[in-house]
Amino acid sequence: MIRPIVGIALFAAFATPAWAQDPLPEEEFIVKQAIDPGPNLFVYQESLDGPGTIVVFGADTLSMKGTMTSGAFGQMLVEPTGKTAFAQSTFMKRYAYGAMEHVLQIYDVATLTPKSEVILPPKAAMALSYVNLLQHSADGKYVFVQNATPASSITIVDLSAGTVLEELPTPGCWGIYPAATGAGFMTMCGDGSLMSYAPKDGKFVEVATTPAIFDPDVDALFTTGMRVGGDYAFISFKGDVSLVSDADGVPKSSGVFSMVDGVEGGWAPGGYQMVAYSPDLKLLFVLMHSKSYEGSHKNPAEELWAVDVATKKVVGRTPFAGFWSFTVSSGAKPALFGISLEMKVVRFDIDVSSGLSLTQTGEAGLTGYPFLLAATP
Amino acid sequence: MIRPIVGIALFAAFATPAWAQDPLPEEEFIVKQAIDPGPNLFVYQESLDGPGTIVVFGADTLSMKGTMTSGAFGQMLVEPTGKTAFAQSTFMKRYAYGAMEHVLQIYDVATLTPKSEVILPPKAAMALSYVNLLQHSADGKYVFVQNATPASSITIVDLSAGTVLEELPTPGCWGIYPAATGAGFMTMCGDGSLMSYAPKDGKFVEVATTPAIFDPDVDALFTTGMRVGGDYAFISFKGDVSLVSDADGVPKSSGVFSMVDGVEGGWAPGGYQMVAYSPDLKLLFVLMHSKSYEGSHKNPAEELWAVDVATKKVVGRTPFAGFWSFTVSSGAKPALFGISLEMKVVRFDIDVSSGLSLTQTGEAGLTGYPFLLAATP
Amino acid sequence: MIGFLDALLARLDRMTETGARRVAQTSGRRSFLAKAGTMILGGVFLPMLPFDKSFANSGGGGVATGSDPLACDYWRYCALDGTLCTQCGGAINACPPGSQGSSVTWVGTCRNPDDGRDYLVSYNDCCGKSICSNASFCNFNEGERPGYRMAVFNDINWCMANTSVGYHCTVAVLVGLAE
Amino acid sequence: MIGFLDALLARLDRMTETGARRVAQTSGRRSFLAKAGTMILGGVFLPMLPFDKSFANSGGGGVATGSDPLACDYWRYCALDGTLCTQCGGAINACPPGSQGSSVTWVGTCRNPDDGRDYLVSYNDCCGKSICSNASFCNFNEGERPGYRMAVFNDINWCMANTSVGYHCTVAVLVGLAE
Repeated sequence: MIRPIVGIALFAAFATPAWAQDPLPEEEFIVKQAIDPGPNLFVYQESLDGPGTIVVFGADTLSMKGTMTSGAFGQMLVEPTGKTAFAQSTFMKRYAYGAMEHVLQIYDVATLTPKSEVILPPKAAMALSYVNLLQHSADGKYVFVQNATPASSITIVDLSAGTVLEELPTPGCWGIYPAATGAGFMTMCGDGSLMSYAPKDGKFVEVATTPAIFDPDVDALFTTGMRVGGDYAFISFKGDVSLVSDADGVPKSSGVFSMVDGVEGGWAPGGYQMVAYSPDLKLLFVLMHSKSYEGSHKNPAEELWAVDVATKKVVGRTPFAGFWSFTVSSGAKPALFGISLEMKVVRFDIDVSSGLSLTQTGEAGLTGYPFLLAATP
Repeated sequence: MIRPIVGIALFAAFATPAWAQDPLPEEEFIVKQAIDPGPNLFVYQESLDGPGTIVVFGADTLSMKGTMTSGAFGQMLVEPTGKTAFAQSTFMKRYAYGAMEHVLQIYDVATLTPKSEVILPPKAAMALSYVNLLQHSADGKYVFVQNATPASSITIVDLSAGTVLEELPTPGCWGIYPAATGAGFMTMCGDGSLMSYAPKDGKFVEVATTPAIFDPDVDALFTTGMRVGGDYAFISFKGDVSLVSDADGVPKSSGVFSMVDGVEGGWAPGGYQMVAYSPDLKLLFVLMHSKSYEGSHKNPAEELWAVDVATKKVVGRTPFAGFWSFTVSSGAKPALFGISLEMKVVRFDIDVSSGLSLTQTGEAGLTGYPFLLAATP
Repeated sequence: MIGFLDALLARLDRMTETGARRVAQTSGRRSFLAKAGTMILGGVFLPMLPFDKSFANSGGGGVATGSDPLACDYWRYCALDGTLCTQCGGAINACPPGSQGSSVTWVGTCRNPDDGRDYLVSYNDCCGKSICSNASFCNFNEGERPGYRMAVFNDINWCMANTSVGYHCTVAVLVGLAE
Repeated sequence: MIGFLDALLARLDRMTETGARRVAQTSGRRSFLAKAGTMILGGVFLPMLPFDKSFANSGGGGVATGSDPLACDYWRYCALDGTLCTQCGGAINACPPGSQGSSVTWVGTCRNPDDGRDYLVSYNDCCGKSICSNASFCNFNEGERPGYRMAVFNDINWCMANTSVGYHCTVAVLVGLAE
C-alpha cells in the first residue's frame, strides 16, 4: 500500500468550499490484497509470442477478479480447490529469439501472486492449451508436464521439493490422465493403447498397458479426457464415447457406445476443450457440429449434447453455436461456461428437467488465444 | 537453406501419373536471403507487454517484405539510406516482471537480421513511439536514447565502439533533434527554451541555450520536429509553426507564424507523428482536426494541411480522416503514408498542382500500437 | 487549462520546504522539473500509456464527463491513458491483487460534473503483470503535455521506477481539490 | 483420410532402411513414432499453431480448395495451422528473410484442384521472430490427428527443435505426390 502525496491531500482541507455540498474526500491509493471470495472461473489466454495470462472471473457474474502472468505457448492447471494455479510456458531472452527457458510457475490464487517457479528441461510441448498436457497427481505431490522434442516424454515435478524428479520417455504417446488416487497416471498412445505409470522406489515405472482400445486410422480419440467415476471418458472424432477404467492403475476398456448412431445430419464432436462431465448432474456434455467431414474435428460447435453415460443415451441437445471450449462447475446447481468464436466467455444456467436447455447469465471479453478454462468452488 | 525429406521427394518419381499433365514438381524449402530491392516503408508496431515489431513494406505497393523483432515499450530509428535500423526497447525475464534490460538492437535491413545489440542503462523512456525519442547524429557516430526515471537524461551510444559513451543529464527537457552535420543535437525544455549539446574532448557538453521560444502554459509545442533546411519546424498545440535554426550548434528562433489565424472552425494540429516535411515539394504537412479543445491534441486528423514555410501560408487542405501518424517519402514524386484508426497503413499519391489532393494507392493491415513510421529510398 | 498547471505547481509548492515554484521561476522550469523528478519518487505524478485497438474502435477524442468508473468517459479519467483497473479486478483507487502500485505518478485536474468542482487526480499505474487487455483502453488528454513537462506527460509507462516495470492498468485516485 | 495416413506411413517406410512401418506393426505404433521422432530431426514433419481472432473472424471450419497462395483456403493449406509466410515477406516454399527454417515439420496430404492429384505437403515453420500478426491466421485440419500421432499433429510450435523457438509463420512446400 502506498500513500501518495500527503502534502497535497492535506492541502485539500484549506480549499475554498463555498459549495452546497462538501467536496469528495481524499482517497488512499492501495493495492487490493486478495480477490473477493467465492467460486471462480479461470480462462487461460495463450500467447504465441509474449506473456499469456490466466484470467480469473467470479463464477457467478463473470466480473473480473484479476490475472496471473505466464510466458508464451503456455498450459494452465488449477488445483481442484481453486487455491493454487500453475502455468507452464516458454520465456525467451529476446522474446522471439535467444536463450530459452521452460518454466512452471506456481501461483497463490487468493493473492494472484507467483509463489515459486521450477525451471523445466527445455522440452515442454509448446502446444495449444489442452487440459491433459499439464496435470498433477491426485495426491498433490507431482505435476506432470507433456514434452515434445518432437519425441514425446513427460517431465515429473516434485512439488514438495520444488524440483524436477525425472523426465519419463513416453514415445508415441500423448496426454496425462491422473489416477483417481495416489500418484499414478495414464497416457494415450498412437497404437490405440493406454499405458499407466506409477512411482516405485522414487522413480516412475510402467505399470500396465491396455490392448488397443481404438484405432487412430479408423476413428481417433480426442486427447481431452474426463473422469467419470472410476472411468475416464474419451470422445472419438466420429462420435463414440469410450470408457476406460483405471482402477488399481491397470487401465482397461469398460465400454464404447456411439452418440450419433441413427442420428441424421452428419453430427460429430469438435473443438478444443470439447467435453465436460458433471458429477452432480451425472451427465457428459459434448460440443457437436453437423455435416462433419475429414478435418472438421476442431470446428466450433453448433449444438451441445448431454449424454447419460449409465444408459449410453443422448438425453438432451441444445443450440450452442460458435463455442470451441467449455466446462461445467460443480455443486448443486452447476453452471456452464463456454468460450466462443466471438472471443467471449459466456455463462449459462443449465436446465436438464426436460432434455437440455441453457440460459445465458453472463459474459466477458477475452483476448489472446483462449482455449482452456476451469471452474473451481 | 534446408532440404526436407529427400526420400519422399525422390519417391514422387515412382508415382503413377496416368494424367493428362505432369504432376507439379517437388520444391525446395528455403529461407529467403534478402528482401527485394526498392524503397521501403517501416512501421513500428509497439507492444506494451511482448515483442514489438518493425514491419517493412515495399513503398510502392505496401506488400510486406518482413519484420524485425524488438521488445516492449519500444522506439524505432531507421538510418536515412534505409540500410540499418535500430530499436530501443525493454526485455523482462518473465515478460511482465523480473530482471529488466533496456536494449538497443541494431538490424541489417537487407537481411532483416539483428547485427548486434547494446545493453543500455535501465533508464530508457518506456514511452509511446515518437520520432525524436531515438535519434542518431548526422555523422552516424552516435545514437541518442531518451531516458526518463522520471528524471530526464539522454544515453549516448558510440556506434563504432558498440558501447554506451555516457548518460547526459537533461533535466526538464525532452526530445532529441540532431544537428544537420556533425554529432551535436538539441533538446526541448519545459521552460520554453532549446538547449544544444556537442562532443568536446570525448564528452558531450552544453553548447548554447535559447531564450524561451514558447510558453508551455500558453501554447505547448509538439515534440515531433521536422528539419526544414537549416531550421527545425515545430508545431504548437494551437496551430503555430515555430522555426528554430540550429546552425553552428547555436539554436535560435527564426520565426513563428500561425496556420489557423483567420480560419473558421476551431482547427488545431493533433496526433502522434503529426507533421512531415517534403524537401522535394518544399511543403510542410500537418494533421489537423476541427472543433479543437483542451486535450484534443492527440485526436486523429480530419484533414491534412500543406504549408509553404517560405511564404508562411497554408496552400492546401484535403480530407484525411482518422489518421494519427504519417510521413512523406523523398524523391521526385513523393508518396504519403498514413496510419489510421482502422489499424491500417495507407499509401497516397500527392497532387499539389492545385492546392492539395491525395489519391489512395495502397494499404496494409497493422497490429499492436503503431504510431511511428519512416520511408527510405 | 493554464489554471490547471498553475494549480498543479501551487500544490507542488506545498510539498517542498524551499518552494519548488519559486525555484522554477528563478532558475527555469527545467530545474523545477529536475527537482520534481527526484521528489516524485516518493509521491505524486502518474502513469500513462498509449491507446490501441480498443481506443481505435472508440474513434478517438472526446471529453470525460460520465459517472461510471467502469467506462472510459468517467469524469476522473479526463487525463487517463491506459487500461482501467476498475475492469481488471481493482477499483478506482486500488490496484488488482498481485500487482504493484507505481511509485511515481502523474496528476490530472478533472471536473466532477456532480458538484462542479475541479479535483486533483493521481493516475497510478499498477505494475508487474502483463497489460490487462481484457479491459477497455482509454485515452483522454485534458491538461496532458509532452515529456518536457514530465509531471503531466501521459505517453509513458509510469511503472518506470518500480522493481517490475510491466504495465498492467491504471487507477485514478482523488487527492484533493484543485482550486 | 485413412488412405492419407496409409500413404504417409508408406512414404515414411521408404525413408528408413529397416522399414519403419513393419516395426510399427510388430512392436506397436509407439515404437514407430519414437523412431520417427528421431528421424524427423533431419527431415520431414511440420509446424502447427493455433488460430486466433483472424480465425475467429473467419467463422471457423471449411475446406481448402482455392488457388491463391495468399489466401487461407489455398489448396496446399489443407492442414496448415498458422500465419501465412506468403503474406509476411516469404513465399510458398520460403521463409521471410532473417527467420530460421524449422528443422522439424509435419506433412499433410492435399488435393490439387487443378490436376486432381493428392500431394504431400511439408509445413515448415519459420522461427526466431515474433508471430507475423500482420498476416492471416489460417486453420485447416485435413488429416490432422492428436499428439499421439506427432507426425500429423498441428496444435504445436514446430520451431521446437530450433535454436530460436519463436514462431513467425508457416510455409507449405510440395515434396511429392501422395499416391
